[in-house]
Amino acid sequence: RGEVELVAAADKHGRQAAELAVLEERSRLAREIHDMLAQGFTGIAAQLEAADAVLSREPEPILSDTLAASQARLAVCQTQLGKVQVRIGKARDLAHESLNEARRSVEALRSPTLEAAPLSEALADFLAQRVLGTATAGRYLLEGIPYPLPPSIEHFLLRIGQEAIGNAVIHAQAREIFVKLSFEAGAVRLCVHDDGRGFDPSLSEAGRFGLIGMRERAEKAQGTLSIVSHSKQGTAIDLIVPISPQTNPNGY
Amino acid sequence: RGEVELVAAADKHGRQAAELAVLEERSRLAREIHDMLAQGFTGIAAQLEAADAVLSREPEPILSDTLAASQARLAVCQTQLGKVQVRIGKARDLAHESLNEARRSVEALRSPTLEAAPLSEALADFLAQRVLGTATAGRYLLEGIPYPLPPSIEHFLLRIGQEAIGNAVIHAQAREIFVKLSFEAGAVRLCVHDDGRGFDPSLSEAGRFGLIGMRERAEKAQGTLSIVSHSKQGTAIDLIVPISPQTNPNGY
Amino acid sequence: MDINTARVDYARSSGMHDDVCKIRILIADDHPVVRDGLAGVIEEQDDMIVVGQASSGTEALCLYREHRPDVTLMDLRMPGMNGVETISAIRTQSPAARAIILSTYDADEDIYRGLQAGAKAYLLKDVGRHVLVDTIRAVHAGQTPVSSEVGAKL
Ligand SMILES: Nc1ncnc2c1ncn2[C@@H]1O[C@H](COP(=O)(O)OP(=O)(O)OP(=O)(O)O)[C@@H](O)[C@H]1O
Ligand SMILES: Nc1ncnc2c1ncn2[C@@H]1O[C@H](COP(=O)(O)OP(=O)(O)OP(=O)(O)O)[C@@H](O)[C@H]1O
Ligand SMILES: [K+]
Ligand SMILES: [Mg+2]
Ligand SMILES: [Mg+2]
Ligand SMILES: [Mg+2]
Repeated sequence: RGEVELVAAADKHGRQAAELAVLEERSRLAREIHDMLAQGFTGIAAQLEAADAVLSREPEPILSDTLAASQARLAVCQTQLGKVQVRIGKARDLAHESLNEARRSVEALRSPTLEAAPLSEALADFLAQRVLGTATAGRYLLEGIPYPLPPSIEHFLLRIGQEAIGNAVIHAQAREIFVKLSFEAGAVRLCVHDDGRGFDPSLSEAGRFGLIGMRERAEKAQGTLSIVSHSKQGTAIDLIVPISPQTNPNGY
Repeated sequence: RGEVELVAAADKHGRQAAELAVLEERSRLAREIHDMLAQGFTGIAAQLEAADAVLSREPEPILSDTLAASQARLAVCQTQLGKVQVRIGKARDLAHESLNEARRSVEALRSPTLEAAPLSEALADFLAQRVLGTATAGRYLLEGIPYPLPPSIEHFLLRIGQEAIGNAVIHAQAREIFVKLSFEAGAVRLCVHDDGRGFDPSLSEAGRFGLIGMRERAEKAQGTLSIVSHSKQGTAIDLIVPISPQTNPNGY
Repeated sequence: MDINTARVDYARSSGMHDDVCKIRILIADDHPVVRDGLAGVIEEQDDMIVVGQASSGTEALCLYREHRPDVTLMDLRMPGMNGVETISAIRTQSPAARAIILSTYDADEDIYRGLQAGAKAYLLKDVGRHVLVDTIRAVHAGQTPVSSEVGAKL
């Protein structure tokens, strides 16, 4: 059996796996869309039918042209307006809630690789801009195939990375700053390493909030932040944020 | 370079292709959801805001408790009701349209393979149950990678298949009934072949509705049904239902 | 005649039905906004009254025993005991119980199971209010207004 044949067979298998993966993804998302959008619209529709039922009540014919009759009719009309306003309020609230929910899901679905990989690109751009015109070189590496991250985690990663890069550029006097973003099976990992002068991370300086903010954000992202620094050898900042299979719907 | 290594490389490639396909699918869905919402919930919310604005208009203070004043107020109130009813009608239409769109997309996204493969499984089960305890053997084959079918077409295919299998079991005195469901690029195909006694399909028997129903359903599914039968050689029922690329969202 | 008297008269004259003559309805749906909207439509009908609202199958079963409604509107998809199971449970105890299935999806397989379990009709949740109340009246009158389309599928 020749090599070419073997590859072709494996390739076909890979393509089928890809197609199956698409089907799986499709059906999972279909249920999500169902739960969210369809439920939202049914609730709105039901409220609007109720509002319309109030509005469509036939008014009594005015039997006499008296003040009392007119006032009675007015009272009925105003009661209708009040009821309708409540229904409209409920339908509107649901429309807004559904819209927000749907926006969140659209954001969660956003594919970083395909839609300009915002986190990776933002980190690489930030590094390039910050080392520009300095004696320090920047090197950036994206590892693994990016999967969508919850927007809050993406945000924390970007802010922590920016602070670490900023610190290395300002304080380290390094020859090189190396930034690596890795998408692993159960976690996303961000490393900012420099070969500069190092410092003692256990000494907190008054009025300095960069490192404090990094630690706080790492905690909020339920990640692990390690700062290892050796005098004249440089500083290594490593952040690992676990991504649960639910959060990472690809599950790889 | 050994074979094992080669397969591993191709396999890795396949896995990456699958991952990319998922990402692509995800971002396509995100755009779809986004567009649907933008038109749905946003439009509804806007109509409801407009309705609420009408309802929230402060009424003129009543200057005197006269009939004329009361009637004037009533007229305003009724105008409000009329305006609100128009807004509610528009919002309701939009809710129905959006819900139908959501329904269509859920239907289109339903994945038969992964959600217990209802059509293929139902046909195979039906065949197994009907030949059980008879002198006829059943053989079932699923060909191609199943893609989601519109529920109505899935339904027609199942009913036609059940009738054809039922007929073969009851009338054919066959040794074997062979059922094949094929998912092809532009069509789904169902074949029910038996090696039994055959019959003349052009002769319609009064009070028999199986074949008539099969033809009607094939027409409704916009499919082509061919019934070929030869005396003592058997009967071949072939149904081809074209699936347009829109209907088959995988497009393969 | 003052305003209050006039309002009472309005209510009385338009509502030709005493509460005892009204069609008594139980609504079961886990979606509160849908439930509340359906109740709102029914409230505006002079010949109908909502006797209970349930957000689960179990609750529906309890409220059914308590109120003995004439017609039950039953959502198919609820957490815990689903609509089909609830209809079966109700009809096991009260074979004459009349239920209408509420569904988000036309192609929901459970619609057929619900009808087999004894439901008299099914409605999509965004049905227009005229069809909703007409179906309730028809089912209350002993009819089974299953749409021809569903009938054909069964
Ligand atoms: N990569 C690094 N190399 C050398 N020293 C560092 C590095 N990162 C931080 N430091 C030292 O740690 C201190 C605290 O850093 P931190 O980010 O908290 O404050 P800052 O950068 O000085 O001010 P800011 O609050 O604006 O961030 C710095 O002032 C610096 O002395
Ligand atoms: N696979 C078959 N092999 C032999 N004869 C068949 C086969 N399929 C149909 N026939 C013949 O065609 C006739 C018409 O089939 P059709 O399905 O319309 O009616 P039926 O099966 O007799 O009754 P029903 O209305 O319950 O389906 C059958 O009565 C039988 O004589
Ligand atoms: K009422
Ligand atoms: Mg700093
Ligand atoms: Mg037959
Ligand atoms: Mg539900």
